[in-house]
Amino acid sequence: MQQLLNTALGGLTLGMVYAAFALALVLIWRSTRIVNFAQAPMAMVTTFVALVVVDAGHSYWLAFAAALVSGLLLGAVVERLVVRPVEGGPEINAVILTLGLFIVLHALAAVVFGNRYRSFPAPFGVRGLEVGGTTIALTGFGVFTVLAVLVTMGLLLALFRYTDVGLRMRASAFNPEVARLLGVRVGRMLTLGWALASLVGSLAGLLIAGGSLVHPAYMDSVVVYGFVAAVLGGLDSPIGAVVGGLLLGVALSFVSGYVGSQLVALAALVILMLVLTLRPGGLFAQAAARRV
Amino acid sequence: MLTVTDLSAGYGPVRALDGVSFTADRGRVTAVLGANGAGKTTLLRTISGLHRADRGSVELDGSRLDRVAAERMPALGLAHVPEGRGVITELTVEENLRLGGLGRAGRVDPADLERVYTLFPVLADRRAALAHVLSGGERQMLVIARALMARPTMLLLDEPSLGLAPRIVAQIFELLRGLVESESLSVLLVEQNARSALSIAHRGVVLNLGRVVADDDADVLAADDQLRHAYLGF
Amino acid sequence: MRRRLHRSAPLAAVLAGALLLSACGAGGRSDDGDGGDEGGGGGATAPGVTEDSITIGAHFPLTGVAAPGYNEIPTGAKAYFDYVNAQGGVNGRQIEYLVRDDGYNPTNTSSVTNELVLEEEIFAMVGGLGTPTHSAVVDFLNDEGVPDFFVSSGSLQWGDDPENAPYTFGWQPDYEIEGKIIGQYVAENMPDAKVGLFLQDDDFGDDAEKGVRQFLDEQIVAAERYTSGNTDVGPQIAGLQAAGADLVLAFNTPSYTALSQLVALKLGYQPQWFYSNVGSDADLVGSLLSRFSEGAVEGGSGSLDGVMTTEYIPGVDQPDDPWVQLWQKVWDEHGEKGELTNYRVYGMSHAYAFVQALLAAGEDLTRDGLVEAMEEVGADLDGPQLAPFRYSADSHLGISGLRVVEIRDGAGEDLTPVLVTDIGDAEIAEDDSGQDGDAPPESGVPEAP
Amino acid sequence: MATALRRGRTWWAGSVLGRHLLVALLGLVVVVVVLESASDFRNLQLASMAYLGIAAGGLTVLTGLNGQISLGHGALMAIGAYTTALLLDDRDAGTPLPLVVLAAVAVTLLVGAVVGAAAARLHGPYLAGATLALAVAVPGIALYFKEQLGGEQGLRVVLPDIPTWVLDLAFFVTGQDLTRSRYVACLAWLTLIVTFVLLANLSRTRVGRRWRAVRDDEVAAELAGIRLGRARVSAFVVSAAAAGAAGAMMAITVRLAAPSGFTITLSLTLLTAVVLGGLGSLGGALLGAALLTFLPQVVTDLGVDAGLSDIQAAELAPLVYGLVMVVVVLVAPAGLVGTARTALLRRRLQRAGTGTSTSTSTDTAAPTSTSTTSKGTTT
Repeated sequence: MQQLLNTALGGLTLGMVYAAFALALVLIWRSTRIVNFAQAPMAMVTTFVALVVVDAGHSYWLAFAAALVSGLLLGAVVERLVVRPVEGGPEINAVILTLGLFIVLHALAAVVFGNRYRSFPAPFGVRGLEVGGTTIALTGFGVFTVLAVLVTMGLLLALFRYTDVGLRMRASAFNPEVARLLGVRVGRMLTLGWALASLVGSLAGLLIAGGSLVHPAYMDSVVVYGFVAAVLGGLDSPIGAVVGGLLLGVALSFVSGYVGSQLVALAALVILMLVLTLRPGGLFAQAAARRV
Repeated sequence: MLTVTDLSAGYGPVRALDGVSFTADRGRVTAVLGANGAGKTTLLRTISGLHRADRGSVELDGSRLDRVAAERMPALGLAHVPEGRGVITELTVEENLRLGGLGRAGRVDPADLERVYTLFPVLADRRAALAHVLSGGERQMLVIARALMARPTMLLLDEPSLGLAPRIVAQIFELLRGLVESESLSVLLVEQNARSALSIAHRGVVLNLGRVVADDDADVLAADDQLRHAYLGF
Repeated sequence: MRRRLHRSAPLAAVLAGALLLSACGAGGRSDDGDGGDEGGGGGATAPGVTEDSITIGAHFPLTGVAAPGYNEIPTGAKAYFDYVNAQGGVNGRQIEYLVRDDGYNPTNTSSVTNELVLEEEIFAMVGGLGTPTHSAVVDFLNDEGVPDFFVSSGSLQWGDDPENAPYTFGWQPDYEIEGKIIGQYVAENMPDAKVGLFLQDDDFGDDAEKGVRQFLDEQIVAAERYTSGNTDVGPQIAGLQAAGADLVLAFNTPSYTALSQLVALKLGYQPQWFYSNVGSDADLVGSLLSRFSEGAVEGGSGSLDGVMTTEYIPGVDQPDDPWVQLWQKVWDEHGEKGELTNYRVYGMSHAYAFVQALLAAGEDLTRDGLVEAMEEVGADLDGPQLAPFRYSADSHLGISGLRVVEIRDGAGEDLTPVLVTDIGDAEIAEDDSGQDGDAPPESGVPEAP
Repeated sequence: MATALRRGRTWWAGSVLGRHLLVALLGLVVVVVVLESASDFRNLQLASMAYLGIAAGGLTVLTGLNGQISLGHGALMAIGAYTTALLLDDRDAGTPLPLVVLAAVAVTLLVGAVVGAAAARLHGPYLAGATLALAVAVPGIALYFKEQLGGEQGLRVVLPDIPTWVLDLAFFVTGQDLTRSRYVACLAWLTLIVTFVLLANLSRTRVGRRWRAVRDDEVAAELAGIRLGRARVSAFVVSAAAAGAAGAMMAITVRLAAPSGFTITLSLTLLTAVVLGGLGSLGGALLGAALLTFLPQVVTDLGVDAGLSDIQAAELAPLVYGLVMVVVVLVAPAGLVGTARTALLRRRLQRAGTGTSTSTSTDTAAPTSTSTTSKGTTT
């Protein structure tokens, strides 16, 4: 019973991180119809930025902010300089481009920051909380993780739904040409979309790293799981991404605990294929069948 | 007043507009007519900055529009409703309208919203619905209303009658005529359906293969049998 | 170039015909021996050896997921070889040490080993790291007659079968004897413990489990395996907790020690931990855990206090040990940036052993001579290792034993004397060789045994 | 005389197969000459280049001609390699080598059919993501079924003794004894040539035209009576078969099939080769494979010479690949071969006086516009 609960709770925390990562993928997908396979190394780089700040003796929260800001900037720069030329072009070019970026950032980080395990601090306790005399697999930092992702999702939804900038961003994503005719600076909106996505990705990176170990490849598995989570939610829906992340996190945690940790990736593949076959629009598809 | 002078544009080696000149007067409906491929849509796209002109100039009430990016047009008083209407179906009706308002001053004046809802009561009823669910006529009304949100002086309309039932077309043209009269709006109307276009237009410009072949009052054009047979198909 | 092309032009015409004729065996080959083996180097002109140099090589993961930590080993070995070179080298020869990156990918190991052996013509492979990686080249090295010394892995494959792999020598105590010694210690001293195994899912975990089960089969309540690279070990630790294990024998790498400690904290799981030597690098684990403030984990090297482990060479936690003092001196003089770490100590330790091997083989250095020398005197080599090597004509396995220690204030406190044994049913006995008390020579360079 | 010559040309130039076979025969001659003069080390490097080339050739057909992307070809190679390893588990395994390779191809082909059927519904990023998941998942299977598939250590591959007739033949042709590495290199290149002839031929037939039609315009293809699903699956199956052959050659060259040999890096490497060379071009795939085989050593040495530590220098090779991938997509999406060919064509046109009308369209929309295979359409 306790194992069941703890496995589920572990999956929940992990799932929240997948959710954040999926959220980042969804943001970019919505704005530019590109799946950013370089999201993970981008987040990894910003986590190392945070580590540099911590090493310089500053507080966790300053490092946290530094990582988010550098995420914002990195996203904007990447979109403006590298991705812009392939937007609207053949899908394959964008895929190849982001994969190339993936490799570049990886190698750069290994050269600049060194290819070794480093510990990353957590602002809250990493000891499990006590509930009714037993410790459950939910730490202070785990609670922070869950809250941070939920708040981020809420803020993003509010941004999109209730602000003019959000409206402009959505218009640019759905119909760039009409948006231009209505006076929206589409290019800027796409840059902003990438910047925000990269910020959310950085948050995911910080949440995975907190109270654990980082090295240049520490986000790699999240590339696949984040993608599966995003597809689970439909790639278009922020709420879907979060729910998808949660479901996947818990499911994979159970596979790891009760079947074998070797098969986690296979389980993710099976889940992905099932979703794509049975509900190609994701679990929260509103519109009719969508091209996947 | 919109003045187009010696405007040329093309796609690669293909010339779509070849030295087009005409004026569209304030408070009037000017119809641009011609067969498929005559260059009508390219003309509108070039005026509104979606397509680059190779040569020539466009002026709106004395200020140059060529070399101005498309996204700045609403602020200059030019609204372009593209072919196929351009409703953003993933947004709600009101969001579409707000987007129109944002283009002019960067914020939405609630009075503008009230005004278009009075003009188009059918939209007011469905303000919270996704534009996806609107009918073709409602969509056409939405895009015109959205364009009005920016308080334009010049409205470019590309094939508003396309795919609509005659009764709806008549209704929309009636509405347009009213707007032109009450708000002294200028309209540049591209139509393949020349007969109905000329019925509300004050003036007509006929294009053929990217050149102006006729430019006259609407009733004169409608009366010119030779022209009608050669270029207007009625 | 031109000439070659001319000569081969008619060859092309022949080729088509030859393909047709092939079945008839139209050739006129005089020699019927098998084409592959060219054997070890003969005479004084062994490959990679000149009047004043010896070229050796190694493959390590310098990039990729497995690189963190392991990529420090060759920097340690290189520092020691540089140190020896600065003192005049071995028999007047400078050691040239070539390191190639294989990214822990056997395909790459194969290609960089080809490069080292065929292109760079190394005299010997020294310290190639990893079980799956080295598996890909062990046959090749033995076919080519290249001494394959001190494989950086505790798999049994490196030395339990000298007949099939006459050129391959292990170095560290294999995982099986470590498992046996740990198993016996637990069976004798903690007979009531409910034992859980936390195993890396490869030969490391498998061999160790085999050793442990020789003594503890009854006491084991759970065996959980984690896949290297998957950093979420929560479900595995939760499994151990659920099975009620109060003693966890963990055979994992240092980063997983840190991860398992963190997860245990999270789960409120407090068994007695017993990490194998590989995972118990107190300094490294301590530095990994030091960031977790809030009093949740003690910072620094004290974070593993109370944890049991084993030792077979002195590490950086024993700065007073004469060997560690030598390593520190070597690192200060010839090392790269960064601190001396246990990975680097490991690299230096096997470099030290290799220098001894070279000395033992004498001035007329040949590949076969090196192997013969190791079989003859290998068991008597000096060095930092606490127990002697097992090298003989029948076994090429490395260090024969270790001792069980408990970590106190970041350093090991002996729980047993050095225990030695061998694979299979061999008895476990106290070591009487006195290896653990020795000190390096003044110069820091071994003398010919 | 002239007519006779022309007629003499047309008997082979007229038939696609004939032309391909002639090129293949020339290729074989070149290969034999090169392998014969190369050192053992170079032979093994060339063998690696060959298996990378085979897999890249399969991938380029899929991506370049059919417009499907796959990040899972590393996993398909793993299936070919493991099949080979299971059949060649000791020296007395007794299965003749060609049979082993055929079995590897057949098994991979079956798996490819299943994957392809699932993938046929997907496009672009969805397909990329799904095949990425495949690449990550497959090594885990080898770990899980440790008893059968050897776990992390993998399975050893024991190359059977070289048949006497081959030794005799090699001696007869080259005048020297055949070393094992040369034998392996010959096998790999022979496989490469056979695979490339089949792929080139296939892409010139009706099947290939269908693939291209599907890539260029799905609606038009559908209207022309092409069944999209079937065309996609068949392209995937053919591509998978090539990956299977590549896996078999890899297992024979490396003498091991282990999960860590088939990480996502391998799949990305293959994609890099294909992008470098130019999507859809077999020659480009081979060029990409050559760069991937020979570049790391050069780049790493340059890094060490420039004063980097071994560890930093080792990161240079991936850094260069990644950068090249990005730059190629941005600057020359047609790949090296495609760009060179366009440049050549433009120069020829200019010389012919037709001027500057050749636009740069090939440069900006590679996957949808470079339709030629290596045995190009310039003739």
